[in-house]
Amino acid sequence: MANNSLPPHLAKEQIMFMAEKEMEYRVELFNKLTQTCFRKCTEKSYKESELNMAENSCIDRCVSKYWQVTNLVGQLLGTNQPPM
Amino acid sequence: MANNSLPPHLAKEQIMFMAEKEMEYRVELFNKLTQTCFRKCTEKSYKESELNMAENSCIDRCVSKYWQVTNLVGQLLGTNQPPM
Amino acid sequence: MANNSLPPHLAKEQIMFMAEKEMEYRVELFNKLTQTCFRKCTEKSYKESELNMAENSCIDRCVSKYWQVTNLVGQLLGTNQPPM
Amino acid sequence: MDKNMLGDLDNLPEEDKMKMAAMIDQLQIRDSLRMYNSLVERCFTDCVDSFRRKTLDKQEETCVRRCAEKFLKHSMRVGLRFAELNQGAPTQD
Amino acid sequence: MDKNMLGDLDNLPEEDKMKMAAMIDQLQIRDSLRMYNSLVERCFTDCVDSFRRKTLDKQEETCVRRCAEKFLKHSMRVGLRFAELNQGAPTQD
Amino acid sequence: MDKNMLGDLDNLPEEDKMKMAAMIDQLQIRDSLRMYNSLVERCFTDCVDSFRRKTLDKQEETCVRRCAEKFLKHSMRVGLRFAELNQGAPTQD
Repeated sequence: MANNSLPPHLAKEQIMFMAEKEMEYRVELFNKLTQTCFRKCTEKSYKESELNMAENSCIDRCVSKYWQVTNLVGQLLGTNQPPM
Repeated sequence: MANNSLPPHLAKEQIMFMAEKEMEYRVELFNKLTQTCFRKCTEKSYKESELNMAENSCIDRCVSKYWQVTNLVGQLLGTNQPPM
Repeated sequence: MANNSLPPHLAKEQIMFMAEKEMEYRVELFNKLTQTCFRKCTEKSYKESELNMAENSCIDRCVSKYWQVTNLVGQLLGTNQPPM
Repeated sequence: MDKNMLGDLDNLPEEDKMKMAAMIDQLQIRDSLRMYNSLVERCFTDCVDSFRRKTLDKQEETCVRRCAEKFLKHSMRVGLRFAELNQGAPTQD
Repeated sequence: MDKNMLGDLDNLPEEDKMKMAAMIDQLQIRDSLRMYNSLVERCFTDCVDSFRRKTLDKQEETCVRRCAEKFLKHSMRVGLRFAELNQGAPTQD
Repeated sequence: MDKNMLGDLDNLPEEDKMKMAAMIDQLQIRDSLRMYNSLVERCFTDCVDSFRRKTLDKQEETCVRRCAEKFLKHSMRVGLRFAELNQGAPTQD
Protein backbone atom coordinates (compact mmCIF):
# COMPACT_ATOMS: atom_id res chain seq x y z
CA MET A 1 0.00 0.00 0.00
CA ALA A 2 2.43 2.69 -1.15
CA ASN A 3 -0.15 5.26 -0.25
CA ASN A 4 2.28 8.13 0.25
CA SER A 5 3.89 7.70 -3.16
CA LEU A 6 0.64 8.55 -4.91
CA PRO A 7 -0.35 12.01 -6.10
CA PRO A 8 -2.90 13.61 -3.74
CA HIS A 9 -6.03 12.98 -5.79
CA LEU A 10 -5.14 9.31 -6.05
CA ALA A 11 -4.34 9.13 -2.34
CA LYS A 12 -7.81 10.45 -1.63
CA GLU A 13 -9.23 7.84 -3.93
CA GLN A 14 -7.35 5.27 -1.91
CA ILE A 15 -8.97 6.47 1.31
CA MET A 16 -12.39 6.31 -0.25
CA PHE A 17 -11.56 2.91 -1.61
CA MET A 18 -10.44 1.61 1.78
CA ALA A 19 -13.61 2.90 3.40
CA GLU A 20 -15.63 1.18 0.71
CA LYS A 21 -13.78 -2.11 1.13
CA GLU A 22 -14.17 -1.88 4.90
CA MET A 23 -17.92 -1.51 4.48
CA GLU A 24 -18.08 -4.25 1.88
CA TYR A 25 -16.22 -6.52 4.24
CA ARG A 26 -18.72 -5.88 7.04
CA VAL A 27 -21.66 -6.39 4.72
CA GLU A 28 -20.20 -9.65 3.46
CA LEU A 29 -19.50 -10.79 7.01
CA PHE A 30 -23.07 -9.99 7.95
CA ASN A 31 -24.44 -11.82 4.93
CA LYS A 32 -22.36 -14.94 5.48
CA LEU A 33 -23.23 -14.96 9.16
CA THR A 34 -26.93 -14.58 8.38
CA GLN A 35 -26.92 -17.38 5.81
CA THR A 36 -24.83 -19.71 7.96
CA CYS A 37 -26.91 -19.26 11.11
CA PHE A 38 -30.12 -19.64 9.11
CA ARG A 39 -28.82 -22.98 7.87
CA LYS A 40 -27.73 -24.06 11.35
CA CYS A 41 -30.80 -22.88 13.30
CA THR A 42 -33.84 -23.29 11.05
CA GLU A 43 -35.67 -26.42 10.08
CA LYS A 44 -36.17 -26.73 6.36
CA SER A 45 -39.73 -27.97 6.68
CA TYR A 46 -41.01 -24.41 7.23
CA LYS A 47 -44.06 -25.47 9.21
CA GLU A 48 -44.66 -21.90 10.29
CA SER A 49 -43.38 -18.44 9.48
CA GLU A 50 -42.64 -17.42 13.07
CA LEU A 51 -39.34 -18.06 14.78
CA ASN A 52 -39.96 -20.26 17.80
CA MET A 53 -38.12 -19.97 21.12
CA ALA A 54 -35.58 -22.62 20.29
CA GLU A 55 -34.76 -20.90 17.01
CA ASN A 56 -34.48 -17.50 18.65
CA SER A 57 -32.00 -18.64 21.22
CA CYS A 58 -30.10 -20.64 18.61
CA ILE A 59 -29.75 -17.46 16.55
CA ASP A 60 -28.39 -15.45 19.47
CA ARG A 61 -25.82 -18.08 20.31
CA CYS A 62 -24.93 -18.64 16.70
CA VAL A 63 -24.20 -14.94 16.18
CA SER A 64 -22.17 -14.85 19.34
CA LYS A 65 -20.10 -17.88 18.38
CA TYR A 66 -19.63 -16.69 14.82
CA TRP A 67 -18.30 -13.43 16.22
CA GLN A 68 -15.84 -15.29 18.39
CA VAL A 69 -14.65 -17.36 15.47
CA THR A 70 -14.13 -14.16 13.49
CA ASN A 71 -11.96 -12.75 16.26
CA LEU A 72 -10.10 -15.99 16.77
CA VAL A 73 -9.25 -16.28 13.10
CA GLY A 74 -8.31 -12.59 13.09
CA GLN A 75 -5.76 -13.25 15.83
CA LEU A 76 -4.33 -16.22 13.97
CA LEU A 77 -3.93 -14.16 10.83
CA GLY A 78 -1.73 -11.90 12.90
CA THR A 79 -3.52 -8.68 12.24
CA ASN A 80 -2.60 -6.48 15.17
CA GLN A 81 -5.91 -4.70 14.92
CA PRO A 82 -8.94 -6.92 15.42
CA PRO A 83 -11.04 -7.30 12.29
CA MET A 84 -14.04 -5.46 13.64
CA MET B 1 -31.39 7.93 -1.32
CA ALA B 2 -31.10 11.71 -0.91
CA ASN B 3 -30.75 12.00 -4.63
CA ASN B 4 -31.96 15.56 -4.93
CA SER B 5 -29.55 16.87 -2.30
CA LEU B 6 -26.58 15.92 -4.42
CA PRO B 7 -24.77 18.25 -6.81
CA PRO B 8 -25.79 17.52 -10.42
CA HIS B 9 -22.71 15.57 -11.46
CA LEU B 10 -23.14 13.29 -8.45
CA ALA B 11 -26.84 12.89 -9.15
CA LYS B 12 -25.93 11.73 -12.62
CA GLU B 13 -23.47 9.30 -11.13
CA GLN B 14 -26.31 8.01 -9.00
CA ILE B 15 -28.46 7.34 -12.05
CA MET B 16 -25.63 5.50 -13.74
CA PHE B 17 -25.00 3.60 -10.55
CA MET B 18 -28.64 2.58 -10.24
CA ALA B 19 -28.71 1.40 -13.83
CA GLU B 20 -25.57 -0.60 -13.19
CA LYS B 21 -26.98 -2.18 -10.02
CA GLU B 22 -30.20 -2.98 -11.83
CA MET B 23 -28.24 -4.82 -14.49
CA GLU B 24 -26.06 -6.55 -11.96
CA TYR B 25 -29.16 -7.68 -10.16
CA ARG B 26 -30.60 -9.21 -13.32
CA VAL B 27 -27.32 -10.89 -14.19
CA GLU B 28 -27.05 -12.33 -10.70
CA LEU B 29 -30.65 -13.51 -10.82
CA PHE B 30 -29.97 -15.18 -14.14
CA ASN B 31 -26.81 -16.83 -12.85
CA LYS B 32 -28.43 -18.14 -9.69
CA LEU B 33 -31.43 -19.39 -11.64
CA THR B 34 -29.14 -21.13 -14.15
CA GLN B 35 -27.05 -22.81 -11.47
CA THR B 36 -30.06 -23.82 -9.38
CA CYS B 37 -32.01 -25.30 -12.28
CA PHE B 38 -28.91 -27.12 -13.52
CA ARG B 39 -28.60 -28.72 -10.08
CA LYS B 40 -32.30 -29.59 -9.97
CA CYS B 41 -32.71 -30.86 -13.54
CA THR B 42 -29.45 -32.55 -14.57
CA GLU B 43 -28.07 -35.89 -13.54
CA LYS B 44 -24.51 -35.70 -12.32
CA SER B 45 -23.46 -38.83 -14.15
CA TYR B 46 -23.12 -36.91 -17.43
CA LYS B 47 -23.75 -39.92 -19.62
CA GLU B 48 -24.19 -37.69 -22.64
CA SER B 49 -23.69 -34.08 -23.59
CA GLU B 50 -27.15 -33.54 -25.05
CA LEU B 51 -30.13 -32.41 -23.00
CA ASN B 52 -32.79 -35.12 -23.20
CA MET B 53 -36.53 -34.43 -23.34
CA ALA B 54 -37.05 -34.85 -19.62
CA GLU B 55 -34.28 -32.38 -18.90
CA ASN B 56 -35.59 -29.87 -21.41
CA SER B 57 -39.05 -29.80 -19.93
CA CYS B 58 -37.64 -29.74 -16.42
CA ILE B 59 -35.63 -26.64 -17.37
CA ASP B 60 -38.67 -24.84 -18.76
CA ARG B 61 -40.72 -25.54 -15.66
CA CYS B 62 -37.86 -24.74 -13.34
CA VAL B 63 -37.36 -21.32 -14.94
CA SER B 64 -41.07 -20.67 -14.75
CA LYS B 65 -41.31 -21.64 -11.09
CA TYR B 66 -38.19 -19.73 -10.17
CA TRP B 67 -39.71 -16.67 -11.77
CA GLN B 68 -42.86 -17.10 -9.73
CA VAL B 69 -40.87 -17.44 -6.53
CA THR B 70 -39.03 -14.23 -7.41
CA ASN B 71 -42.30 -12.39 -7.81
CA LEU B 72 -43.81 -13.93 -4.70
CA VAL B 73 -40.86 -12.92 -2.56
CA GLY B 74 -40.92 -9.48 -4.17
CA GLN B 75 -44.51 -9.03 -3.03
CA LEU B 76 -43.67 -10.14 0.50
CA LEU B 77 -40.81 -7.67 0.67
CA GLY B 78 -43.41 -5.01 0.04
CA THR B 79 -41.79 -3.39 -2.92
CA ASN B 80 -44.64 -1.66 -4.69
CA GLN B 81 -42.91 -2.16 -7.99
CA PRO B 82 -42.36 -5.79 -8.92
CA PRO B 83 -38.67 -6.74 -8.95
CA MET B 84 -38.51 -7.30 -12.70
CA MET C 1 -16.72 -4.21 -27.43
CA ALA C 2 -16.94 -1.19 -29.71
CA ASN C 3 -13.68 0.01 -28.27
CA ASN C 4 -12.64 2.13 -31.20
CA SER C 5 -15.91 4.06 -31.31
CA LEU C 6 -15.26 5.51 -27.86
CA PRO C 7 -13.62 8.87 -27.19
CA PRO C 8 -9.97 8.41 -26.12
CA HIS C 9 -10.44 8.89 -22.39
CA LEU C 10 -13.17 6.25 -22.38
CA ALA C 11 -11.05 3.91 -24.46
CA LYS C 12 -8.34 4.20 -21.85
CA GLU C 13 -10.88 3.44 -19.19
CA GLN C 14 -11.78 0.35 -21.17
CA ILE C 15 -8.19 -0.85 -21.13
CA MET C 16 -7.95 -0.30 -17.40
CA PHE C 17 -11.25 -2.04 -16.99
CA MET C 18 -10.14 -5.06 -19.00
CA ALA C 19 -6.95 -5.31 -16.97
CA GLU C 20 -9.00 -5.15 -13.80
CA LYS C 21 -11.41 -7.85 -14.98
CA GLU C 22 -8.51 -10.02 -16.07
CA MET C 23 -7.05 -9.77 -12.58
CA GLU C 24 -10.40 -10.34 -10.93
CA TYR C 25 -10.84 -13.40 -13.07
CA ARG C 26 -7.52 -14.84 -11.95
CA VAL C 27 -8.20 -14.05 -8.31
CA GLU C 28 -11.60 -15.70 -8.53
CA LEU C 29 -10.11 -18.73 -10.27
CA PHE C 30 -7.51 -19.00 -7.54
CA ASN C 31 -10.14 -18.67 -4.80
CA LYS C 32 -12.43 -21.27 -6.28
CA LEU C 33 -9.54 -23.64 -6.87
CA THR C 34 -8.35 -23.17 -3.29
CA GLN C 35 -11.78 -23.77 -1.80
CA THR C 36 -12.53 -26.74 -4.04
CA CYS C 37 -9.22 -28.50 -3.40
CA PHE C 38 -9.52 -27.85 0.33
CA ARG C 39 -12.89 -29.59 0.26
CA LYS C 40 -11.56 -32.49 -1.82
CA CYS C 41 -8.26 -33.04 0.02
CA THR C 42 -8.81 -32.21 3.69
CA GLU C 43 -10.60 -34.23 6.33
CA LYS C 44 -13.14 -32.20 8.23
CA SER C 45 -12.19 -33.67 11.58
CA TYR C 46 -9.18 -31.34 11.84
CA LYS C 47 -7.18 -33.66 14.07
CA GLU C 48 -4.08 -31.58 13.51
CA SER C 49 -3.12 -28.26 12.00
CA GLU C 50 -0.31 -29.60 9.78
CA LEU C 51 -0.86 -30.88 6.27
CA ASN C 52 0.19 -34.52 6.15
CA MET C 53 1.89 -36.16 3.19
CA ALA C 54 -1.29 -37.53 1.71
CA GLU C 55 -2.89 -34.08 1.84
CA ASN C 56 0.15 -32.41 0.32
CA SER C 57 0.24 -34.69 -2.67
CA CYS C 58 -3.53 -34.49 -3.03
CA ILE C 59 -3.23 -30.69 -3.19
CA ASP C 60 -0.55 -30.81 -5.89
CA ARG C 61 -2.58 -33.17 -8.03
CA CYS C 62 -5.79 -31.31 -7.40
CA VAL C 63 -4.27 -28.02 -8.57
CA SER C 64 -2.84 -29.74 -11.63
CA LYS C 65 -6.16 -31.35 -12.55
CA TYR C 66 -8.12 -28.18 -11.90
CA TRP C 67 -5.77 -26.38 -14.24
CA GLN C 68 -6.36 -28.97 -16.93
CA VAL C 69 -10.11 -28.67 -16.51
CA THR C 70 -9.80 -24.92 -16.89
CA ASN C 71 -7.94 -25.33 -20.14
CA LEU C 72 -10.25 -28.04 -21.41
CA VAL C 73 -13.32 -25.92 -20.77
CA GLY C 74 -11.54 -22.94 -22.32
CA GLN C 75 -11.08 -24.95 -25.53
CA LEU C 76 -14.72 -26.00 -25.56
CA LEU C 77 -15.83 -22.42 -25.18
CA GLY C 78 -13.97 -21.76 -28.37
CA THR C 79 -11.81 -18.94 -27.14
CA ASN C 80 -8.93 -18.86 -29.55
CA GLN C 81 -6.70 -17.55 -26.80
CA PRO C 82 -6.34 -19.90 -23.83
CA PRO C 83 -7.90 -18.52 -20.65
CA MET C 84 -4.63 -18.11 -18.82
CA MET D 1 -9.58 -2.67 11.27
CA ASP D 2 -9.01 1.05 10.96
CA LYS D 3 -9.92 3.59 13.52
CA ASN D 4 -7.19 5.66 11.86
CA MET D 5 -8.78 5.57 8.50
CA LEU D 6 -12.13 6.58 9.88
CA GLY D 7 -10.34 9.47 11.59
CA ASP D 8 -9.02 10.55 8.21
CA LEU D 9 -12.52 10.57 6.84
CA ASP D 10 -13.67 13.23 9.27
CA ASN D 11 -11.12 15.59 7.79
CA LEU D 12 -12.41 15.20 4.27
CA PRO D 13 -13.93 18.25 2.57
CA GLU D 14 -17.70 18.52 2.25
CA GLU D 15 -17.98 17.17 -1.26
CA ASP D 16 -16.10 14.04 -0.29
CA LYS D 17 -18.37 13.50 2.65
CA MET D 18 -21.30 13.66 0.30
CA LYS D 19 -19.57 11.16 -1.94
CA MET D 20 -19.11 8.90 1.06
CA ALA D 21 -22.77 9.19 1.99
CA ALA D 22 -23.74 8.42 -1.59
CA MET D 23 -21.41 5.44 -1.54
CA ILE D 24 -23.01 4.10 1.60
CA ASP D 25 -26.47 4.49 0.06
CA GLN D 26 -25.22 2.67 -2.99
CA LEU D 27 -23.73 -0.20 -1.05
CA GLN D 28 -27.01 -0.60 0.80
CA ILE D 29 -28.93 -0.78 -2.45
CA ARG D 30 -26.56 -3.33 -3.86
CA ASP D 31 -26.68 -5.25 -0.64
CA SER D 32 -30.44 -5.40 -0.51
CA LEU D 33 -30.63 -6.58 -4.12
CA ARG D 34 -28.13 -9.31 -3.31
CA MET D 35 -30.02 -10.30 -0.20
CA TYR D 36 -33.14 -10.50 -2.29
CA ASN D 37 -31.47 -12.78 -4.81
CA SER D 38 -30.11 -15.05 -2.07
CA LEU D 39 -33.46 -15.26 -0.38
CA VAL D 40 -35.16 -16.29 -3.60
CA GLU D 41 -32.50 -18.91 -4.28
CA ARG D 42 -32.66 -20.38 -0.79
CA CYS D 43 -36.46 -20.58 -0.58
CA PHE D 44 -36.71 -21.96 -4.10
CA THR D 45 -34.08 -24.61 -3.34
CA ASP D 46 -35.73 -25.63 -0.07
CA CYS D 47 -39.35 -25.53 -1.25
CA VAL D 48 -39.50 -26.53 -4.92
CA ASP D 49 -38.50 -30.01 -5.96
CA SER D 50 -41.09 -31.22 -8.39
CA PHE D 51 -41.10 -30.13 -12.00
CA ARG D 52 -44.15 -31.84 -13.37
CA ARG D 53 -46.04 -28.58 -13.71
CA LYS D 54 -44.92 -25.11 -14.61
CA THR D 55 -46.77 -23.30 -11.84
CA LEU D 56 -46.19 -23.46 -8.10
CA ASP D 57 -48.73 -25.63 -6.33
CA LYS D 58 -50.42 -24.46 -3.13
CA GLN D 59 -48.01 -26.32 -0.87
CA GLU D 60 -44.93 -24.90 -2.57
CA GLU D 61 -46.33 -21.42 -2.39
CA THR D 62 -47.02 -21.72 1.32
CA CYS D 63 -43.55 -23.07 1.89
CA VAL D 64 -41.96 -20.18 -0.01
CA ARG D 65 -44.00 -17.61 1.93
CA ARG D 66 -43.02 -19.07 5.27
CA CYS D 67 -39.42 -19.46 4.24
CA ALA D 68 -39.17 -15.85 3.12
CA GLU D 69 -40.94 -14.47 6.18
CA LYS D 70 -38.85 -16.59 8.46
CA PHE D 71 -35.67 -15.52 6.75
CA LEU D 72 -36.58 -11.86 7.10
CA LYS D 73 -37.30 -12.23 10.81
CA HIS D 74 -34.11 -14.19 11.21
CA SER D 75 -32.20 -11.56 9.35
CA MET D 76 -33.55 -8.76 11.55
CA ARG D 77 -32.68 -10.61 14.71
CA VAL D 78 -29.17 -11.28 13.45
CA GLY D 79 -28.90 -7.60 12.62
CA LEU D 80 -29.76 -6.59 16.19
CA ARG D 81 -27.27 -9.00 17.74
CA PHE D 82 -24.62 -8.05 15.23
CA ALA D 83 -25.06 -4.35 16.02
CA GLU D 84 -24.73 -5.01 19.74
CA LEU D 85 -21.48 -6.86 19.21
CA ASN D 86 -20.19 -4.18 16.87
CA GLN D 87 -20.88 -1.50 19.46
CA GLY D 88 -18.53 -3.18 21.64
CA ALA D 89 -19.55 -5.58 24.35
CA PRO D 90 -16.02 -6.88 24.94
CA THR D 91 -15.46 -9.69 22.47
CA GLN D 92 -14.58 -12.61 24.70
CA ASP D 93 -18.27 -13.27 25.53
CA MET E 1 -37.80 -2.16 -10.59
CA ASP E 2 -37.64 1.19 -12.24
CA LYS E 3 -39.30 2.11 -15.44
CA ASN E 4 -38.83 5.69 -14.25
CA MET E 5 -35.13 5.36 -14.03
CA LEU E 6 -34.94 3.89 -17.48
CA GLY E 7 -36.96 6.86 -18.66
CA ASP E 8 -34.34 9.15 -17.16
CA LEU E 9 -31.67 7.33 -19.09
CA ASP E 10 -33.17 8.25 -22.43
CA ASN E 11 -32.69 11.89 -21.59
CA LEU E 12 -29.01 11.54 -20.93
CA PRO E 13 -26.58 13.35 -23.23
CA GLU E 14 -24.70 11.38 -25.88
CA GLU E 15 -21.51 10.87 -23.93
CA ASP E 16 -23.43 9.35 -21.05
CA LYS E 17 -25.20 7.00 -23.39
CA MET E 18 -21.85 5.85 -24.64
CA LYS E 19 -20.75 5.37 -21.06
CA MET E 20 -23.86 3.29 -20.48
CA ALA E 21 -23.14 1.17 -23.53
CA ALA E 22 -19.57 0.69 -22.39
CA MET E 23 -20.82 -0.27 -18.94
CA ILE E 24 -23.11 -2.89 -20.43
CA ASP E 25 -20.24 -4.31 -22.48
CA GLN E 26 -18.14 -4.40 -19.37
CA LEU E 27 -20.75 -6.15 -17.29
CA GLN E 28 -21.09 -8.76 -20.00
CA ILE E 29 -17.37 -9.38 -20.02
CA ARG E 30 -17.27 -9.71 -16.26
CA ASP E 31 -20.29 -11.93 -16.38
CA SER E 32 -18.87 -14.29 -18.95
CA LEU E 33 -15.62 -14.60 -16.99
CA ARG E 34 -17.61 -15.44 -13.87
CA MET E 35 -19.72 -17.93 -15.74
CA TYR E 36 -16.56 -19.53 -17.03
CA ASN E 37 -15.15 -19.83 -13.50
CA SER E 38 -18.39 -21.33 -12.18
CA LEU E 39 -18.56 -23.80 -15.01
CA VAL E 40 -15.03 -24.99 -14.35
CA GLU E 41 -15.72 -25.33 -10.65
CA ARG E 42 -18.94 -27.26 -11.16
CA CYS E 43 -17.59 -29.70 -13.74
CA PHE E 44 -14.41 -30.25 -11.75
CA THR E 45 -16.42 -30.91 -8.58
CA ASP E 46 -18.79 -33.32 -10.30
CA CYS E 47 -16.22 -35.16 -12.43
CA VAL E 48 -12.89 -35.32 -10.59
CA ASP E 49 -12.66 -37.26 -7.34
CA SER E 50 -9.50 -39.27 -7.49
CA PHE E 51 -6.12 -37.69 -6.84
CA ARG E 52 -3.75 -40.58 -7.38
CA ARG E 53 -2.41 -39.06 -10.58
CA LYS E 54 -1.75 -35.51 -11.61
CA THR E 55 -3.37 -35.73 -15.04
CA LEU E 56 -7.00 -36.24 -15.92
CA ASP E 57 -7.74 -39.79 -17.01
CA LYS E 58 -9.86 -40.48 -20.08
CA GLN E 59 -13.05 -40.96 -18.11
CA GLU E 60 -12.67 -37.70 -16.20
CA GLU E 61 -11.95 -35.83 -19.40
CA THR E 62 -15.05 -37.23 -21.08
CA CYS E 63 -17.12 -36.34 -18.04
CA VAL E 64 -15.80 -32.74 -18.02
CA ARG E 65 -16.50 -32.32 -21.73
CA ARG E 66 -20.07 -33.55 -21.40
CA CYS E 67 -20.64 -31.52 -18.28
CA ALA E 68 -19.42 -28.33 -19.91
CA GLU E 69 -21.35 -28.88 -23.13
CA LYS E 70 -24.47 -29.76 -21.21
CA PHE E 71 -24.14 -26.71 -19.02
CA LEU E 72 -23.76 -24.45 -22.04
CA LYS E 73 -26.85 -25.89 -23.70
CA HIS E 74 -28.71 -25.63 -20.43
CA SER E 75 -27.60 -22.05 -20.03
CA MET E 76 -28.80 -21.10 -23.51
CA ARG E 77 -32.19 -22.66 -22.95
CA VAL E 78 -32.54 -20.86 -19.61
CA GLY E 79 -31.58 -17.65 -21.39
CA LEU E 80 -34.38 -18.07 -23.94
CA ARG E 81 -37.02 -18.79 -21.30
CA PHE E 82 -35.76 -15.99 -19.12
CA ALA E 83 -35.98 -13.51 -21.98
CA GLU E 84 -39.55 -14.58 -22.74
CA LEU E 85 -40.57 -13.99 -19.14
CA ASN E 86 -38.75 -10.67 -19.03
CA GLN E 87 -40.59 -9.52 -22.12
CA GLY E 88 -43.68 -9.90 -20.25
CA ALA E 89 -45.89 -12.91 -20.53
CA PRO E 90 -48.04 -12.03 -17.50
CA THR E 91 -46.29 -13.38 -14.45
CA GLN E 92 -48.91 -15.60 -12.87
CA ASP E 93 -48.04 -18.63 -15.06
CA MET F 1 -6.45 -14.14 -22.35
CA ASP F 2 -4.66 -11.08 -23.57
CA LYS F 3 -1.01 -10.78 -24.16
CA ASN F 4 -2.01 -7.93 -26.46
CA MET F 5 -3.76 -6.04 -23.78
CA LEU F 6 -0.84 -6.36 -21.44
CA GLY F 7 1.30 -5.02 -24.26
CA ASP F 8 -0.96 -1.98 -24.44
CA LEU F 9 -0.45 -1.40 -20.76
CA ASP F 10 3.28 -0.92 -21.12
CA ASN F 11 2.62 2.03 -23.37
CA LEU F 12 0.46 3.81 -20.84
CA PRO F 13 1.70 7.13 -19.42
CA GLU F 14 3.17 7.21 -15.92
CA GLU F 15 0.04 8.33 -14.13
CA ASP F 16 -1.90 5.43 -15.57
CA LYS F 17 0.77 3.00 -14.47
CA MET F 18 0.41 4.34 -10.96
CA LYS F 19 -3.32 3.90 -11.23
CA MET F 20 -2.75 0.33 -12.32
CA ALA F 21 -0.44 -0.31 -9.36
CA ALA F 22 -3.00 1.21 -7.01
CA MET F 23 -5.69 -0.94 -8.58
CA ILE F 24 -3.62 -4.06 -8.01
CA ASP F 25 -3.06 -3.09 -4.36
CA GLN F 26 -6.76 -2.53 -4.03
CA LEU F 27 -7.72 -5.86 -5.54
CA GLN F 28 -5.33 -7.58 -3.16
CA ILE F 29 -6.90 -5.85 -0.18
CA ARG F 30 -10.36 -6.80 -1.30
CA ASP F 31 -9.21 -10.30 -2.01
CA SER F 32 -7.65 -10.80 1.40
CA LEU F 33 -10.79 -9.50 3.13
CA ARG F 34 -12.86 -11.94 1.10
CA MET F 35 -10.52 -14.79 1.85
CA TYR F 36 -10.79 -13.91 5.52
CA ASN F 37 -14.58 -14.00 5.38
CA SER F 38 -14.57 -17.35 3.56
CA LEU F 39 -12.14 -18.84 6.03
CA VAL F 40 -14.30 -17.80 8.98
CA GLU F 41 -17.40 -19.21 7.32
CA ARG F 42 -15.78 -22.52 6.46
CA CYS F 43 -14.19 -23.14 9.87
CA PHE F 44 -17.34 -22.07 11.68
CA THR F 45 -19.45 -24.38 9.52
CA ASP F 46 -17.12 -27.34 9.99
CA CYS F 47 -16.40 -26.86 13.72
CA VAL F 48 -19.46 -25.37 15.42
CA ASP F 49 -22.66 -27.38 15.57
CA SER F 50 -23.99 -27.05 19.07
CA PHE F 51 -25.84 -23.95 20.19
CA ARG F 52 -26.58 -24.70 23.82
CA ARG F 53 -24.10 -22.10 25.02
CA LYS F 54 -23.13 -18.73 23.67
CA THR F 55 -19.37 -19.19 23.94
CA LEU F 56 -17.11 -21.56 22.05
CA ASP F 57 -16.12 -24.56 24.12
CA LYS F 58 -12.52 -25.78 24.22
CA GLN F 59 -13.05 -28.41 21.58
CA GLU F 60 -14.66 -26.00 19.13
CA GLU F 61 -11.89 -23.49 19.65
CA THR F 62 -9.21 -26.10 18.98
CA CYS F 63 -11.05 -27.20 15.87
CA VAL F 64 -11.30 -23.63 14.57
CA ARG F 65 -7.60 -22.99 15.20
CA ARG F 66 -6.55 -26.13 13.36
CA CYS F 67 -8.98 -25.49 10.55
CA ALA F 68 -7.72 -21.94 10.03
CA GLU F 69 -4.05 -22.90 10.23
CA LYS F 70 -4.58 -25.79 7.90
CA PHE F 71 -6.45 -23.63 5.44
CA LEU F 72 -3.67 -21.05 5.43
CA LYS F 73 -1.01 -23.69 4.77
CA HIS F 74 -3.20 -25.21 2.12
CA SER F 75 -3.72 -21.83 0.54
CA MET F 76 0.02 -21.12 0.41
CA ARG F 77 0.74 -24.46 -1.19
CA VAL F 78 -1.97 -23.90 -3.78
CA GLY F 79 -0.47 -20.47 -4.43
CA LEU F 80 2.96 -21.97 -5.17
CA ARG F 81 1.59 -24.59 -7.53
CA PHE F 82 -0.68 -22.07 -9.19
CA ALA F 83 2.22 -19.71 -9.80
CA GLU F 84 4.30 -22.50 -11.35
CA LEU F 85 1.49 -23.35 -13.75
CA ASN F 86 0.92 -19.69 -14.57
CA GLN F 87 4.57 -19.25 -15.42
CA GLY F 88 4.12 -21.73 -18.05
CA ALA F 89 5.05 -25.34 -17.61
CA PRO F 90 3.29 -26.45 -20.81
CA THR F 91 -0.36 -26.97 -19.97
CA GLN F 92 -1.00 -30.53 -21.07
CA ASP F 93 0.30 -32.09 -17.79
